[in-house]
Amino acid sequence: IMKSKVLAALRKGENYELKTELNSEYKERRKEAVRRVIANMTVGKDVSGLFTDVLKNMHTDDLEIKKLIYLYLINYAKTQPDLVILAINTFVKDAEDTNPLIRALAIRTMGCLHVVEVLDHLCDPLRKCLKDPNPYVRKTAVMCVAKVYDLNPAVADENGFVGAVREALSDANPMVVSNAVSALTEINEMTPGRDVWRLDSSTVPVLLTAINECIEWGQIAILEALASYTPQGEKEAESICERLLPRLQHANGSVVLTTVRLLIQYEKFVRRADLLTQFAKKMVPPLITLLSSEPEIQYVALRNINIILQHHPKLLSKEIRVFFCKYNDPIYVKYEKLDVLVRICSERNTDPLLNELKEYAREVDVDFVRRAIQAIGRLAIRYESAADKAVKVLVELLQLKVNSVVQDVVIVLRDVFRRYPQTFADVVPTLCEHIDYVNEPDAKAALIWILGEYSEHISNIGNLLSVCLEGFLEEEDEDVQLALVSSVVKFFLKSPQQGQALVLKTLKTATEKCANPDVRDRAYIYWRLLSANPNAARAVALAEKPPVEIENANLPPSLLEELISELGNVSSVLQQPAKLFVYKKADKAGVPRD
Amino acid sequence: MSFFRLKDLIRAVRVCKTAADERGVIQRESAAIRTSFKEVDSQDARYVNIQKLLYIYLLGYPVQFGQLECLKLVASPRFADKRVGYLGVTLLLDEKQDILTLLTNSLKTDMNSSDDYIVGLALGTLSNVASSEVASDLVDEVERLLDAPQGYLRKKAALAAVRVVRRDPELFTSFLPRVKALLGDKRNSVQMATVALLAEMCCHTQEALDEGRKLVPAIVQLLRVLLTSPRESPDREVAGINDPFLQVAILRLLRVIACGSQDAADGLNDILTLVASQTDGAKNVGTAILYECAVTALAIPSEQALRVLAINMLGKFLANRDNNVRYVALATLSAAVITEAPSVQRHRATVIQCLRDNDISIRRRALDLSFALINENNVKHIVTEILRVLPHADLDFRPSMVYRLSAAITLFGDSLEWRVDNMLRVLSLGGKYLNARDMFKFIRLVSLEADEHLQRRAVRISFALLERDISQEKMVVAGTWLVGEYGDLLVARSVSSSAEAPAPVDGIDDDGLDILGALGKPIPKKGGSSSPDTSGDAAATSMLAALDPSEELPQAIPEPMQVVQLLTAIAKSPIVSSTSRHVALTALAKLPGRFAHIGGVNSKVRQALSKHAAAMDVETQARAVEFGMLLSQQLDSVRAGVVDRMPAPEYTDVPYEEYV
Amino acid sequence: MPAKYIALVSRQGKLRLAKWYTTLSPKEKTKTIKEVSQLVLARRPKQCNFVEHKDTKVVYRKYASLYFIAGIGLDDNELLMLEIIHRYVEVLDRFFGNVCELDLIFHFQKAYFILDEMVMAGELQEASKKTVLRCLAQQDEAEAVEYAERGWADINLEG
Amino acid sequence: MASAVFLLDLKGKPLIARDYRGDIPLTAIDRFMPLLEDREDEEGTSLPVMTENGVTYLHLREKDVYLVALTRKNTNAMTLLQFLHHLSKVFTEYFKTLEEESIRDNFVIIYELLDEMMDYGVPQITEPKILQEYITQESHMLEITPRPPMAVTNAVSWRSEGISYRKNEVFLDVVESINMLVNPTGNVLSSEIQGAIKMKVYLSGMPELRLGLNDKVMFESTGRSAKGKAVEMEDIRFHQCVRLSKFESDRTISFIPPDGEFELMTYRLNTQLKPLIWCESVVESHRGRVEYMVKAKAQFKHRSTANNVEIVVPVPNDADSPKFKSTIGSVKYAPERSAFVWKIKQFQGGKEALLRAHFGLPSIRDDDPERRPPIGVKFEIPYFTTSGIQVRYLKIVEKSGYQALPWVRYITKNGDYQLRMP
Repeated sequence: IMKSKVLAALRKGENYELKTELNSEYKERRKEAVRRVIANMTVGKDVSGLFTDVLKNMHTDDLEIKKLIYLYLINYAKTQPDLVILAINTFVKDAEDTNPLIRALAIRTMGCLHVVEVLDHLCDPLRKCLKDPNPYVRKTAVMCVAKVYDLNPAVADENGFVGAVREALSDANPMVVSNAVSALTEINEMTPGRDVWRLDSSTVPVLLTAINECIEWGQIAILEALASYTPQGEKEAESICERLLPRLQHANGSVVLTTVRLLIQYEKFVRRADLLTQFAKKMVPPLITLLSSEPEIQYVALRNINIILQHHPKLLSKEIRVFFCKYNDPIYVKYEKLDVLVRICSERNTDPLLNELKEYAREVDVDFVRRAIQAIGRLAIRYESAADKAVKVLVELLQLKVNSVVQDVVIVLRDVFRRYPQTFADVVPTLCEHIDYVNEPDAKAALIWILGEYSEHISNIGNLLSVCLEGFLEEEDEDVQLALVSSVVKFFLKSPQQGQALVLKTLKTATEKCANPDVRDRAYIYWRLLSANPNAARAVALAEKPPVEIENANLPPSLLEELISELGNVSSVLQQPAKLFVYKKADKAGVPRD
Repeated sequence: MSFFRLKDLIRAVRVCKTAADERGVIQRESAAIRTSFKEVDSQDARYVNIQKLLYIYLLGYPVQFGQLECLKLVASPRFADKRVGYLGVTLLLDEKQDILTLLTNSLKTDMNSSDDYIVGLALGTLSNVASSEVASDLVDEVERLLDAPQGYLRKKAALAAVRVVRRDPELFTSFLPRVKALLGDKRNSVQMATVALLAEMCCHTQEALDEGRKLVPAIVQLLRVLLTSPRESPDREVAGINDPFLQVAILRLLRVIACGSQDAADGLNDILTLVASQTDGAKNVGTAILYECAVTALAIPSEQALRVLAINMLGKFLANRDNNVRYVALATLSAAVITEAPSVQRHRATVIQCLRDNDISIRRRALDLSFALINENNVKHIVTEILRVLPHADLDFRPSMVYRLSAAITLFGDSLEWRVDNMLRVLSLGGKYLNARDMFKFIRLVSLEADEHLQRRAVRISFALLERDISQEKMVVAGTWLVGEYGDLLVARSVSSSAEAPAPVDGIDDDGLDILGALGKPIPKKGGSSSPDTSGDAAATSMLAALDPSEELPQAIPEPMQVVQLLTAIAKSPIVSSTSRHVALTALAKLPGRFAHIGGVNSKVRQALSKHAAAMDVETQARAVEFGMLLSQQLDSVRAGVVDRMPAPEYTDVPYEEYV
Repeated sequence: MPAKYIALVSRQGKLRLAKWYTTLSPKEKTKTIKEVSQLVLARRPKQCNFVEHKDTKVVYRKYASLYFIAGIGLDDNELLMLEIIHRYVEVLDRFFGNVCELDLIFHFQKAYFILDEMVMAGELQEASKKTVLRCLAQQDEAEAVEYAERGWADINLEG
Repeated sequence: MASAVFLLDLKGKPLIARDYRGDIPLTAIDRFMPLLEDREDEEGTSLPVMTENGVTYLHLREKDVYLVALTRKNTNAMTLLQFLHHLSKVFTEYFKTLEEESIRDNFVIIYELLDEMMDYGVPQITEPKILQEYITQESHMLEITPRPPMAVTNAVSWRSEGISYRKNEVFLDVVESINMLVNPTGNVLSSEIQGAIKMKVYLSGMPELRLGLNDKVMFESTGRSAKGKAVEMEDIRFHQCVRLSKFESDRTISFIPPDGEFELMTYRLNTQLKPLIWCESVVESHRGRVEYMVKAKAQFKHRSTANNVEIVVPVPNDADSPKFKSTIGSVKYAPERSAFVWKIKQFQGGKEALLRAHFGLPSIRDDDPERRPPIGVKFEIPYFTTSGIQVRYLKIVEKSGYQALPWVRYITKNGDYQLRMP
C-alpha cells in the first residue's frame, strides 16, 4: 500500500542484482557492487550466496577492493571453508608482492580466516614474512603465529614459528618486539602449563630497555608480561621498580595503571622503607590525574582505586576533595566517588565530608540520595566524634519532609542508635513527628525497632505500637512483623503494666494468624520464655548487644590479592574473580543460554 | 527568538543529527511558544503554536504549559481553531485535571452549534475526556442529539453516551428508551454505535440488562439480515462478508445479554449455528466472526450441540497454520475448559507441544491453557511437563508458573508424598520466583500432620538440595526451616564416631516446662530404612537444572555436625537473603535440642551465633545475641521447652480456581 | 471493540501518533508506549500479530516502515482489531494518495482527524471508507475558507 | 585483547562490525542494548563495563554512536577503553565528526582503519598523523599504493625522516585550565590547575629539542637557587617522544618532536586557589515568576584582563518571557541549556559586574522535581599562568645546524568550573 512497500519489493532481488553487477564488464560498477556487498554484510544481511562472484574480483590492482574482499572472506570463510581454497592463490601471490603493505595484508588476513584448510598454504609465506626485511611485515607475521597456534599448535611448533617469535624478542624494531611479547603471552595462555615462553633475569632487562622505544600499546604488552615474572631477590625487584617509575608519567592511563599494578606486586620483594614510601608517593599524582579523563576511564580508575585502597588504606587520605562529585558526573562515577570518599575519610575530615554529603542528599536522583544518606550513617558509626554532627545533618534532612528521604534517614538513624545506645534519645521525639512519612517496609521496621528500644522516651508509645499491630497481618512484610514482635516484647518487659494486654494480643496474632513459620517461631520462643520464666525472658530479649560493626565493604583477602595482580582488568572492574565470568574455551560464550 | 511554522519546525527536527540537537531545537521553540502565550493574545498565533506543541508532545517533551491555551483556542468561533483546540484537549488533558471544568461550557455551546462538524468535535471530545461530573452536566445534550436528524450526529451521540454511561452508569435512563428505535436506524453506523451503547449499559445495570433481553429478537433479526440479505453497500463489506464489524459487535452484545440467562440463550441457538455454518473462515475477517461466535456460544447457556460445534471449530483453529488463529484458539479454549473439560482435554498433546513454540505469545497462551487443563487425573503428567520447561521458560513467565504449579500440586496431587516431592522440585528449580505465601503453604503441608515418614523424607531431600545449591531463595528458607525443625529426623539413627561424648550440659532437661500445655514433645520414631540412595558427593556435582522431573529426588542422611556446618555456612553466606539468614539462626538454635544426645552441638552452635553478634542487620544481630543467651548455661533449665517442636499451624484450603 | 489506545510507531521506535481511550497519567502513557514498542519491534515476521502487555492484548501490524498498534481488553476480538487497523490504513492511503511515513509526520493532525472519524470511545464509529473521506473533505473545505479569510492560505494546506 | 569491535547506532544496531578473533559469535552484540537497559533499570545507571554469558562488553558513547569492544577473556579493561577513545579520536580526525551519518558515509575506510589499528585484538598503530600517511580517503592503484610509513619502520615511530621546511619555527603554548568547585557561601571545595604545553613544530630533519622550565624539583636537585619563583608540578605526563628515563634521572625534558601539532606534556597542581571569577547569586522564586541577582567579581591582578567571559546561570526548564538588566556585557536566554548566558567580552581584574534577570513561569508546571545545577563560568586570561610556570629556554639542535625560532604564549582559562547555587 505504501510507497516504501514498493521499494521493499524491489529490494527482494538485491542479491540477484548484485550478482550481475559483480560480473559487470565495467570496473567501476564492480567496485561499487563490492562496496554494497560489504555494506549489506555489515548490517547483517546475508550475502554469503555471492561468494564465488565476490571472489572473482579478488585479483585486482585496486587496494580498496582487495581489502574489502579480504574482509568479506574473514566473515564467511568459516561457513564456506571449501570455497576459501579458491582464494588461496591470490593470497600466496600477495604475500610475495613487492609492496610490504600488501605482503602484510595477505598474511594478516590469512591468519584471520580461522580455517584449518588454509593452514597448509599459509606456512611457506609466513616463514618468509617472519624474516622479511621490512619490520612492518615482521610485526604482522609475528602476530600471525599466535593465530596459527590457536588453530593448530602442532603446525606452529613443527614449522619453528614459535621459536621465530622468541627470536623476534631481540628484533631491532620495537613494534616487532612488543608484538612478539603479545603473541607469546597469547600462546602461553592457550596451552596453560606448557610455558612456551618464560621470563628470566636475562630477558627482563632486554624488555625494560625495549619499553622505552615502544609505542603506548607495546609498553602495556611488555608491562603485562612482566607481571608473570618473580624477581630473584630484593636488589632485582628494586631495580625493576625504579626502571618502571618513569612509566607513571605516561599520557596513556592504561600504561599508568598497569605500572601501578606492577609496583604494588613487586613491593613485597622490596624491604627498604624509603623506597616503598617513594613508590607510594609517586603513585598518587598519576592516579588522581586519571580522574580528569573521560568518564568511562574515570570509572575504571575509580573501581581500581577502590581496590588499591584496600591494599594501601592510607594512600589517598589527603586527597579527599578531588573525589567530591561534580554536578555533571555520570551517576556511575558518582557512585564510585561516594564509595571512595567514605573509604578514605579519616577522623580529621568528617566535617567537610558531612557537609558535602548533605548537599548530595538534596539532589534529584533517589538512588544517589539514598547512598549519600547511608554514607552519613557509616561515618557516624565509624567515628564517634562525627556522630553528633551526622545526627544533626540527618535530622535536618528529615525536616525536608521529602518522602523517600525520610524513609532512608529513619533506617540510618536506627543503625546509628545501635552504635551509640541512648546517646541520641533526645532525637526520638522529633523523629516521631515524621511518622506519617514512613510507609516503606524497611523504614517501618526501623521505626518500630526504635519505638521498642526507646519506649520510655515516647509518651504515646502504647498507641503507636497498637496502631502498628493493626496492620500486622495486612502488612505481610516479615521485617515489620519481626520488628513488631520484638519491640512489643521489649516494651512489655520494660513496662509490664502498660504492655501486658498488647504483648498478649501481639503474640497471639503472630502465632495463630500469621502464615510465616519464621515469625511464628520467633513469637513462640518469646511466648514460651515469658510463660516459663519472665527473668529468663528479660535476660534474652533485653540482652545487651555489642556495638554494631560497620560491615566492612572489603573484599576477602584472597580475592583482593587476585584483583591487585589484575589491576585494570575486567575482573578488577567487576570486582569478581575471573573464573566467574570467563568461560573455558570449549564453552560457548555469547550464545544465549536457555 | 526563533519562530517556526509547523512544517519548518518538523523539518528542523528532522535534520537534527543527534538527540541533543533535537532537544536544543525543541527547548528553544518551547520557550518561544511559552513566551508567545504570555505576550500575544491572538487565536491565530495560538492556532499555530498549539499545532507545534502537539508535535512536540508526540516527540515526548513536556508541554503541560499549553493545557490552558488549548481551552482558550476552543473558545474561538472558527472551526479550524476548534478542531486543533479540541485535538489539543484530548491529547494534553484528561478527566483527572481540575481545569477540565472550564471545558464544560465550551462543550455545551458547541453541542448546540448549527455546524454539524462543530457538534461532532464536541461529542468526540466528550467521549475522550469526560469525567463523571462532565458526563452528568452534559447528559441532556447527548440525549437530545440521539434524536438529531443527521445520522452523523446520532452515531456520535450514541458513542458519546457510551462514555457517559462508563463514567456514571446511573445515567442510562436517559438513553435506554431510545435504544429500540436506534437499533432500527437506517444507517449501519448508527446501529453499530447503538449496539455498543446497549452492551455498555447492560454491563453496568440490571435494569438495562432486563431491557436488553427483551430486545433479543430485534437484535437477532439485525444479524440475520446481515447474513442473508443481498449486500447493498459494498463499502462496508470485507472479503465478501457483509459488515463484519457490525456482526462481531452484535455477537458480543448477545454474549453480554445472554450470559446467565437460559431464556435469552435459547433464542440464540439458531442464529449462532447459522453464523457458524454460513461464515467462510478462509480469511482473517471470517475467522474473526467465527471466533466471536464460538466465544459467545461457550459463554452463554447454549445447547450442547452448539457447544460441541464451537469446540470443534476451535480445535480446527488449533491446527491452523496461521499463528494468529492458533493464538485465539488457545486463548478461547482456556476459557472453555471449565465447562467443556472433556472435549478440550482431547487437544492436550497439541497444547503441550505449543509450550515450546518459538513465539512467546503462543507459549504464554499454551501455558495458560496447560494450567487450565490440569485435573486430578492428569496432574502428574502435566506438572512434569511444565517442570521440564520451567528452567528454560521466559523469565517473565516464571513467577506465575511456579505460583500456579504450587497451586496445582497442592490441590490435585493425590498422595502427600507426591505433593511434597513436587513442591520441592518447584522450589529447587524456581525457588527464586515463588512467593512467600506459597512457600509457607508448603511448610504447612509438611508440618501439618504428624507424619514422620513424610517429614523425614522432606528434610532429607531438602538437605541434599541445599548442599548443592543455595541460590533459590525460597528453597533456602523452606529447606533451612525444615532442617532446623526436623533435625532429629534428618540424621541417621546411629551416631557416628565423630561425635564427642555426650555432655550432660547440652542435654534436654526432661523436666522442662511444657509451658503452653498442648505442646507435647513428639517422640522421634527412630529408624526407617536408611537406604544410602543418592546421598553425598556423587550427586552433588550434577547441576540442579539438570534434575529431570521424572526422576527420584536425592536424599541425604548427614551426621549431626554436618547439619550444624551447613546451617552455619548458610548463615554466613554472602549470597543468601537476610530472611534465609534469620531462619538459619533460628534453626541453629533449635539444633542442640534436636541432637540432645550428641555432645558439642551446643558449643558449636553458640560459636556460630557469636559470629553475628555485631551484625549490621538488626534482626540478625538480635537473634545471634538473644539465642546465644538462650543457649548459655544460665538458662539451661528453661531452654528445652522454648525451642521444642513448634505446634502445627491451622490449615485452610484454597480452591484451585482462585489461583488460576 | 473497546480499544484502550491506538498508536503508530516507526521502525526506529519513534512515536508518530498515539490516541488514548482510557485515562492514564502522562508518565504511565510514556512508559506503556515505550514498553509496547519494544515488545512489538522485537517480533519476527512469521510470528502472530499479538503480544500481551500487562492486562492488555496488543494487536499490531506492520505496514512498510510503520507499526500500527492497538491495545485492547482481554475479552476483545483481536482478529477484528486487525481489520480495523487495516481499514484505517486504507483510509489514510486514499486520503493522502499512496500514503508514506513522511505524510504522517508532516500531517500528523490529519492522521488524528481521520482516526477521530473512525474510532470514538475506543469503539469503531464508521466502517464506511467513503463516509469518512467525505466528512473529512467537508471539514477541510471549511478550514480552507477560514484560511482564506485569515489571509494565510499557504500555511498547513500544503506540506 | 578484544574479540571484536562494533560501532552501533543508538538503538544498538550495528553500523560496523569487525571480528578479530572469531571466538565470540557476532550475534552476541544483540544482547548489548538489553544489558545496558537492564543495568539502567536495576542500578539507575548504565555501566561502561558489563558482563553476561561469558562475554564482557566495554563501551563508550560518542554523540549518537556506541563504540563497543567484546572480549571473552579477563583482559585489560583500561587498555580497551583507551583504545576505543583512540578510535574515536582517529575517526574524528578523519571525518571531522564521529556520528552515525559519517560512519555510514565512510564505512570502507573505517574498515581499513580498524584493520590497521588492531590485529588479533591487540592495538597496533593508533596515531592519526601516521595513519593518514598511508590510509587515505582517495583510492589508489597498486603501483602508486602507499608503503608502510617510515615511522613504523623507524626507531622513532612518531616522526618520519626527510621532513623539510624553508623556515624552521616552533610555537609553544602554555595553557592552564582551572578546575574549581565552590559552595554557595564561596568556600572553595576543591580546586586544581591542569596545565598543558602544546607545540606546533615546523622543523626540518630529525631535530633534538630540550626544554627548560622553572621546575622547583630540578632547581633543588641541582642545588641552584631559583631566580624568581619556581613551580612544583605534581603529576607530569609526557608525550611518548619525551625520554622518560632521562627526565627521571635529571629532570631534563629532551625529545625528538613529531611533526606539526601535538601536546608535549601535561601537569597538575593541586593547590587552594581563590576563584579567579566568583559569582554570588540570589534567587527569588514566586508563583508565576522567578528573579535572579548575580554579582560577578574578577579576583585577579588589575593589569590582567579576562576575555570572552561567559557566565551560565541555570533556570527552570519551563521558564519564559526573559528580561535582563546588567551593568556590563550582554545576556541571552538559552532554553536549550535551561539557562541564561551572560557574556562579558573583557573583564578587567578587580572589577565587579551586576546582573538582574526576571523570568515568567507557566501556571501549570512540570511535576518533575527541580534539579540544582551549578553556575558555570568560561573565561580566558592571556599572558598569565596561575601557577607561575615559565619556559626558561628551548634548545633546538639538528645535525644540519639550522637556526630555529621558538615562540612562547601563556594563557589561563577555565576548566571544569562549577559554582553551586544556594
